[in-house]
Amino acid sequence: MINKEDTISKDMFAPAHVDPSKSEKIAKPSLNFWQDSWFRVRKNKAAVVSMVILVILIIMAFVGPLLTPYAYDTQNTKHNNLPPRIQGLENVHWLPFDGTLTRRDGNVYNAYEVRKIDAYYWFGTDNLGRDLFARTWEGTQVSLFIAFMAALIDMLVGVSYGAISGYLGGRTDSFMQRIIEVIVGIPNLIVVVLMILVLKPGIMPIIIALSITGWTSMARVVRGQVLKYKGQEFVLAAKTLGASDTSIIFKHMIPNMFGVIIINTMFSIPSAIFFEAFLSFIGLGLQDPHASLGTLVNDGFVSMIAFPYQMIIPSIMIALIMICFNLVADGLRDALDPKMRD
Amino acid sequence: MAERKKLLEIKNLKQYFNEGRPNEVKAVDDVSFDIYQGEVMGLVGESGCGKSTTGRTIIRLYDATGGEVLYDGINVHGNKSKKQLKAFNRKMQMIFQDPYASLNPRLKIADVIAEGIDIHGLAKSKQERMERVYELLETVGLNKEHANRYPHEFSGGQRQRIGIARALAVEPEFIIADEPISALDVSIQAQVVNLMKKLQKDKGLTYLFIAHDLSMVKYISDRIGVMYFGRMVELASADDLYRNPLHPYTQSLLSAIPAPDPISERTRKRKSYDPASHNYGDNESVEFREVTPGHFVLCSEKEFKQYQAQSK
Amino acid sequence: MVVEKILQVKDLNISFHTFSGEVKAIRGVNFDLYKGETLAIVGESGSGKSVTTKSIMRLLPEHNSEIKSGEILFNGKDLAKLKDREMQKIRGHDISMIFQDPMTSLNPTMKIGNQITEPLIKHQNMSRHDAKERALDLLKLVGIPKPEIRINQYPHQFSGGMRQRVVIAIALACNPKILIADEPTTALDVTIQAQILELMKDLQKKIDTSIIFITHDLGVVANVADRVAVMYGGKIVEIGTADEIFYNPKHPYTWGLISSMPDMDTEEEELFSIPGTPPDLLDPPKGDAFAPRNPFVMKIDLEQEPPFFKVSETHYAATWLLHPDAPPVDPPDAVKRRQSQYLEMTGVNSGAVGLDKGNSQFPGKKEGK
Amino acid sequence: MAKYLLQRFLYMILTLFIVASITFFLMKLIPGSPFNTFQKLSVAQQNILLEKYGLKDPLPVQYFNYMKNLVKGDLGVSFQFNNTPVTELLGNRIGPSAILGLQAMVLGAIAGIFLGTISALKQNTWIDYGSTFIAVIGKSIPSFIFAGLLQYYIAVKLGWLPVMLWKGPEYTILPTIALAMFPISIAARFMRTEMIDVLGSDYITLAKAKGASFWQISFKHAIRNALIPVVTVMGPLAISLMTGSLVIEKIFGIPGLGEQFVKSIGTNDYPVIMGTNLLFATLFVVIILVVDILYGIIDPRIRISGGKAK
Amino acid sequence: MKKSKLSLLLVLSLVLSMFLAACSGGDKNEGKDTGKNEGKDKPVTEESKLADKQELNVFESAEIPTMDSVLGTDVMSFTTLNAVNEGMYRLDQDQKVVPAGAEAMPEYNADKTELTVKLRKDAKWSNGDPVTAHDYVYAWQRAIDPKTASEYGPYFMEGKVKNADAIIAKKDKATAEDIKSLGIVAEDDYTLKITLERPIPYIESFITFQLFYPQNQKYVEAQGKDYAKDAAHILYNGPFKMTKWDGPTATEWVLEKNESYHSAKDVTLTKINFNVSKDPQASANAFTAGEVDITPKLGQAAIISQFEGSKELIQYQEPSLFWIKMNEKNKALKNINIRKAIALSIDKQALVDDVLANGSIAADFLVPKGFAFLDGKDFREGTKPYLAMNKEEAKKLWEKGLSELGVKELALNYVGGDTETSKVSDSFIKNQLETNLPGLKLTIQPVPFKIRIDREQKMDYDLLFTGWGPDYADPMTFMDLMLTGGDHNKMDYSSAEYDKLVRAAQTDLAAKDEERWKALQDAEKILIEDDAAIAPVYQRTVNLLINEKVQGFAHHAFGPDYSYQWIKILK
Repeated sequence: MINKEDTISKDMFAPAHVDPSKSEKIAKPSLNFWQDSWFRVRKNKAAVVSMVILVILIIMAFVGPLLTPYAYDTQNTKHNNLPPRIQGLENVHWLPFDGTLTRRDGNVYNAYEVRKIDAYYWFGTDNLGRDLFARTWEGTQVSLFIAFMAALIDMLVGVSYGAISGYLGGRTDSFMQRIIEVIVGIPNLIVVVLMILVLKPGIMPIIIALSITGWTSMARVVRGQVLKYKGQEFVLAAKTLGASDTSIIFKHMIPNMFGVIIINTMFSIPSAIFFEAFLSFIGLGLQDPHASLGTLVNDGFVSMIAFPYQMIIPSIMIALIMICFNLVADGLRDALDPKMRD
Repeated sequence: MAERKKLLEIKNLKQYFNEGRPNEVKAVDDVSFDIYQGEVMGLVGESGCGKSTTGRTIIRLYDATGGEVLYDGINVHGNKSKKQLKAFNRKMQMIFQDPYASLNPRLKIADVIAEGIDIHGLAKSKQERMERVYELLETVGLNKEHANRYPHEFSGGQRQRIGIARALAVEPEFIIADEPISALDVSIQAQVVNLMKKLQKDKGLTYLFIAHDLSMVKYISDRIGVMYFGRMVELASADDLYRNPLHPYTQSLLSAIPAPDPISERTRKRKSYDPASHNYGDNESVEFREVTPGHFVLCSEKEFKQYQAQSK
Repeated sequence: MVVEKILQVKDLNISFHTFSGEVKAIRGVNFDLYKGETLAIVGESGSGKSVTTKSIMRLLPEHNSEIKSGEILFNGKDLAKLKDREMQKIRGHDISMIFQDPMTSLNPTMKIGNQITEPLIKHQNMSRHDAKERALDLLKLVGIPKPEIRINQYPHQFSGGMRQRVVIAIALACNPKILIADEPTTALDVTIQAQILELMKDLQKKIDTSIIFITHDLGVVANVADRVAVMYGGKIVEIGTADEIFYNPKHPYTWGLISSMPDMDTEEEELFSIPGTPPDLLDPPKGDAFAPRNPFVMKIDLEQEPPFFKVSETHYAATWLLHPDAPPVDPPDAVKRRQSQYLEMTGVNSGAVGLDKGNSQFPGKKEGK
Repeated sequence: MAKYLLQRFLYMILTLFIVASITFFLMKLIPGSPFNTFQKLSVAQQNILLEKYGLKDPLPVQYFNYMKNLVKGDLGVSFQFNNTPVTELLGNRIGPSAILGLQAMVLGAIAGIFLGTISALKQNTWIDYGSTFIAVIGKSIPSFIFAGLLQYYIAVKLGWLPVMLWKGPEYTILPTIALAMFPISIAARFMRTEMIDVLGSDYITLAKAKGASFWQISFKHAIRNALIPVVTVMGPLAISLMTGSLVIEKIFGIPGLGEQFVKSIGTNDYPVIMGTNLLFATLFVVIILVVDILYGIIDPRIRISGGKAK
Repeated sequence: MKKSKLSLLLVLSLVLSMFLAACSGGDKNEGKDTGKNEGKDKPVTEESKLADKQELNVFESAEIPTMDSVLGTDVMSFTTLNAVNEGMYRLDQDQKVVPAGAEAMPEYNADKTELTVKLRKDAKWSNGDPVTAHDYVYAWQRAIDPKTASEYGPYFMEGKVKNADAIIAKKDKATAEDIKSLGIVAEDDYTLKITLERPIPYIESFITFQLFYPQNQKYVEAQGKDYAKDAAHILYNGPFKMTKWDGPTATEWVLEKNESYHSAKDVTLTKINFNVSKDPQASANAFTAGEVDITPKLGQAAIISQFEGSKELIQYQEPSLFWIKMNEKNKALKNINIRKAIALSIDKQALVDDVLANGSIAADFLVPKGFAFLDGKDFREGTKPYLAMNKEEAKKLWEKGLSELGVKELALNYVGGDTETSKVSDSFIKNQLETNLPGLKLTIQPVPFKIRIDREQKMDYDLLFTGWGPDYADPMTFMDLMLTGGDHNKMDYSSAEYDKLVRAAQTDLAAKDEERWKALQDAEKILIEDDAAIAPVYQRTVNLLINEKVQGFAHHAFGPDYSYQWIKILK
């Protein structure tokens, strides 16, 4: 060792020059908030897979109906209640795409052969002989639309309400919070059902009904955040610089709440889909021939035993959307705000 | 010293939270002091003693419950137009404690620093704005390349310097530094303190330096005020305070600071402070009294005499 | 004095696996702890002082940390390799710990008494009743008034200082051989800090325990430490007795630390400051981690990590400046002043003004063996 | 504490008053009258009936009368059930709904907390993934599908349990499971997050430093603390059970409130709609209050400071 | 005359029973029904073949709203009252009116406006009191008394029972004297005299209705408000007694054999357990699992198809007819060609075969098949189908109609039901109309039953899908619906010719069966073929599952759904 040390040349002990500015140098590439979040989300495999699935589902919601020769609302009652059958896959008998049905006594028969129909309905047909492939995607489109709209309205109302309440504080805040407490005290089921009865079922009424009670959680979360940021030093700093209230809210607070807002919205989307399905089940859903996943599941529920595919396919679709949104939301929560709860 | 211009006069400042409710907190209770132009006024005390609240109330982050803050003879807390307030905001700025919380994580450093420039319209063009930003970055020992980065990429010390640059952007006369170094590592604290000292000298700034670290306060301050439970208990020049602490709380505080000196630590005696030890009578008026010129102590008439005797 | 080594840490390397990659938090740490002494570990945040001590207790989060190599010898056992069950017997019994934040280190839903008796019941098989008696004694010992009432209260009913006393009581419950105090006073006000420090020193005398005291506050170090280890960038860069470190520091980082902190007498216009920022342990620099901030940097600092050079029997520092070939450098004024102060006060030369050219290496270091 | 409770009580009353008012007016907006279930009734006869029940009075008068009676505890009489007092109707039906809801709640809480706990303790293992999967599935599939599948496969195909009706403990098993899926998943997800949070806290590290074993740490220290926030979601969850029970009660032929409520909406049975609504709302605010109080009981920090929950 | 019966049908997808099983005319289920009739025809089933336990489990789809016969408005009440109480006459298994509380069929005066009924003397209430003529008088008077607020009392008696109109008109001001003037008097304890406003050809089936059952005045008045509030507060005089029923919200009730019933020896069943199940699939599941012997009516094809070919699936047509109303307040629908085009363009056969797939039959008529008979001949036998599906003709008429209106396109709203079945059929109809009638745009508005009725009464619709079930065994129950200005017209239809024929059948021709029959058939032709006022769609078939061991199950066309008293359970 000592020998080794001796081998160190004396030049090495000459003063070296280290650029003082280098000591402040930041080696890492610059990542803004979104890049950083994306970087974190990317590490969450479940979230990434879910995102991919969601993107595919959203694309399919628009493209799907175009892929089949049948329109979602074309009836052909001679072809009703046919099970799924897909070219090529029909011979793979462990896949449920061979056009067979099972009778109550356990006999399996090929519905297409028995009824001498030469056609391929990928997801089968419903009671009116409408193509379920087209209807499923149509329904996905409508359900997603309802959910997105409801979430968007929740977001807009909730964010403004929460921001105003939290920012103004004092009596205004107390008053606005009391209002929320009262609204939260109203079981939303009842309001939604009554709203739909008053407004008559349809996409817009459903969206409105879902939004009426849905925004409170967002408002609460945003208020909490505003209260938190109100005391944060960077907001105080902006105040001491003479920044206006609007600038403080929009430039300093809201951008920092994006994570929380997005997560909350992400969680409200599946609950809107769920509620829409529930409304369909109690007969307050969309009207024919329009379909949502909720109405499809509900229609299929009646045929659960005889034509299980009519319920299972849209159910899988709902479950898939819900799972994906939940996983993406979870992933975002971890990535955007590890401390964030509910 | 007496001829020096009073930049700031704080008169009977009161800041109560939850006023009138059972959980009322008298965060600042009847505090009066002056700050002279060009000096560094230190404010020390334990956490919760109201020193930060005092600073924040002075700069109008809180509306005072009572009392006046006169800046250049004008009451900051009077009803004022937006314009007047803006002008006031340019004169008085603040540096914050937590370097992690004091910068908006979503803004680039350039935008953080330029916020004041934007608000007060100090730059005529984008280019001028950026030049100003670069200049400020350099002033605080950072460089151009940092302008396009985000706060989370910086270390605590760097962030604190960015916070200083932000305050400097509006060319203030008076800066309230609210525990600017207590969240920093020892080796970094010196960087920031040196920077602040340098700026004070170069730009003729006046500081209100709030801290709980007495040795640093002593180092940087000309005069020091000691706060205890919302009240100012002692105010004196830095040397005077350290050499001749009169109020028992100040004594206790000074005795508690461990010095980086093992030998003296081995021998030092701690004093503890018990508010009950004053034994104030019912009709004794406890006031802020000037014991020796420039040395004020919160005391009763009796104590006042005693302190005066001590100080001779 | 012949002292018994109670704990030996040998060439400890610890990494964390994070989003961005492997953070080499501890990079070859060696030190011994002697019976009855207080060893202070100082350093700025991120220097690895907490990680070192948590690894002794094996309290690092399992899912993202890894002891890459090294030994932690206690009572002839290598703690780094112990099974969790055996480790449980040591924790709280032989080695116990105090944490930084008394506000969060007590279970908010558990009565104080139960939290104190837990290790007693676990390690000493005490009956509930006996354990309670002992808990009362402990509370008295740490200076909590009215322990009979306090024992049935919850943490939130205690002030910060009182909580830290409770934490100390818990740590001392089983008369541990080693007490690790991880910044125990950082979250407290100075007056409370002073009380807690006094208390710890008192108790150490009573139960003759060794203390590893982690802090970044040199004042506190001066107050409590027998020996001091200075950490930087995941390594110990200088270790020695308190007097050696405070009055005759050899490492430029230690110089920086000591002189950047004003004492009551500092009158300089400008404080000595260490420029730059601490190293990024995701990608530790080649050579000496301190090199980029070292005003006396030499070429070799950028190439090779410095070994430990012996300054005295008890004092070692890892800087090439101690190499015989290194040019002499001038320490900051504050350091020089300290050296002379020391001379004044004790009449002992803490070491020549300038540098001792030690040439031996720290015994714990592998190459030295 | 008493003051706090009184204040909460006043809020409850206010909430209920507003709920009653909103429901009253919304209900009046629903087209149709309660007396044309009888397609064959002449308009003249319908008018006689409307008059008899005061439904021809101006709306404010109807509202005032309703509120006046409400204060006296009189919820009016049902139109569809032959003038049976609404209080009696609700009283007859609340039993099964309450039992079902309670069981589902208890099952949901226990199973959910269990799943959440083990998945936090065994973070990132297959146990974690498995219970996360169960939790996500429970949240993603509407309860009526669960109900239908359980009924068909467990009761019809396997014959292990009765298909439907409400005649004894064994009849409650399937509907309870179907209804509990949602609370299980919510509680599990929440518990997992909280548990992970708690496990990372200083006092857990301190407990470890004391030498506590894995199980001591989990059970003595972690679960209770993790439970505190979980309690807060139980209130909203209880409400989701009300929603869920509408569907479950129909499928399993359970004589509960939900099913009756749907029917009263279909038949414009105003007093029953109002009554059910108020009952739900009352339950809801009471549950929220109970949760808050419970919160204080579990968390000593809140207990002392006077029960202020948030 | 079951008013709420239809509501339940529509709201809950229930189906009504049919009248003559034997006459289901070429229906594929004929065999099954015959089999059952055979079972009944054999005077006594050999005792050895009977199961030891004569206990039956039945699912119903709704609760019993009331057990007060005077207040009953729905099929559940009627069915249960029919099982536990008894009036003068009842329908037997062949839907024939037979004496029950009466000794024999009534005697008439010359113009058939007065009936004299002799009551049997061995009938007893369950408290031991004899059932007397006064009990009938009391019940009838109670039904018409405005203070009782019976909804069916006035509806049923108006224009039929003497002085009923006058009492109704007085509303609350009706005095005890007024009420006593009602056309029913007890000549003695066991003789009743009923006076009618005009002769009513179907009077015998009419008074089998539950509204006309007797009530024990002393008991009813003693109970006051509590009367009929639960099983313990009712007197029974029928084949069964209710031993468990907790009131209108009860979803479970039990009937047990009434040993004091005058014909108790003919009742085999000892106990019937009823439960409510509103989910058809769940009911089918319970049936599969053997938990229930008789399910509620199952409407959905998907459920029925699971049991296709099973002997346990019972199908029979009921006299409930469904049609599309066309509101002539709408200018376009005022046009006869447009209306005809709509009527002609629906493929009703596809609807009943493929979509409904529950045995329902396509209808080109108003008076149901197998419902009204004259000398054993079905009302339908003398008529041809009116406006059967014809796409080409429809298109021609449509274009003609459009050009008459001077438009190219037509947007109409269509008010439909919100049940599964009606949603599907509405959707089908919309598709048919829009496909076959170019330029037509339909907006379906699925609404709950009540709202549909409301819209109908306010004439707030263009097209409206509705239906009707009979109140008594005569075509008139359907034919008088569309009289100008009638309560059920509500579509601005008015035809002098039609009005004339129907009025004649009600009055002048009341006693001339053949001519009356002919007049009604002519009126139907005018309504449907000539004027295309409504577009009939289908006549419904009931599907339910009955355990093979259950014999002697009887269903009825109006009033109660079923009679249980003849049921026997085989081994």
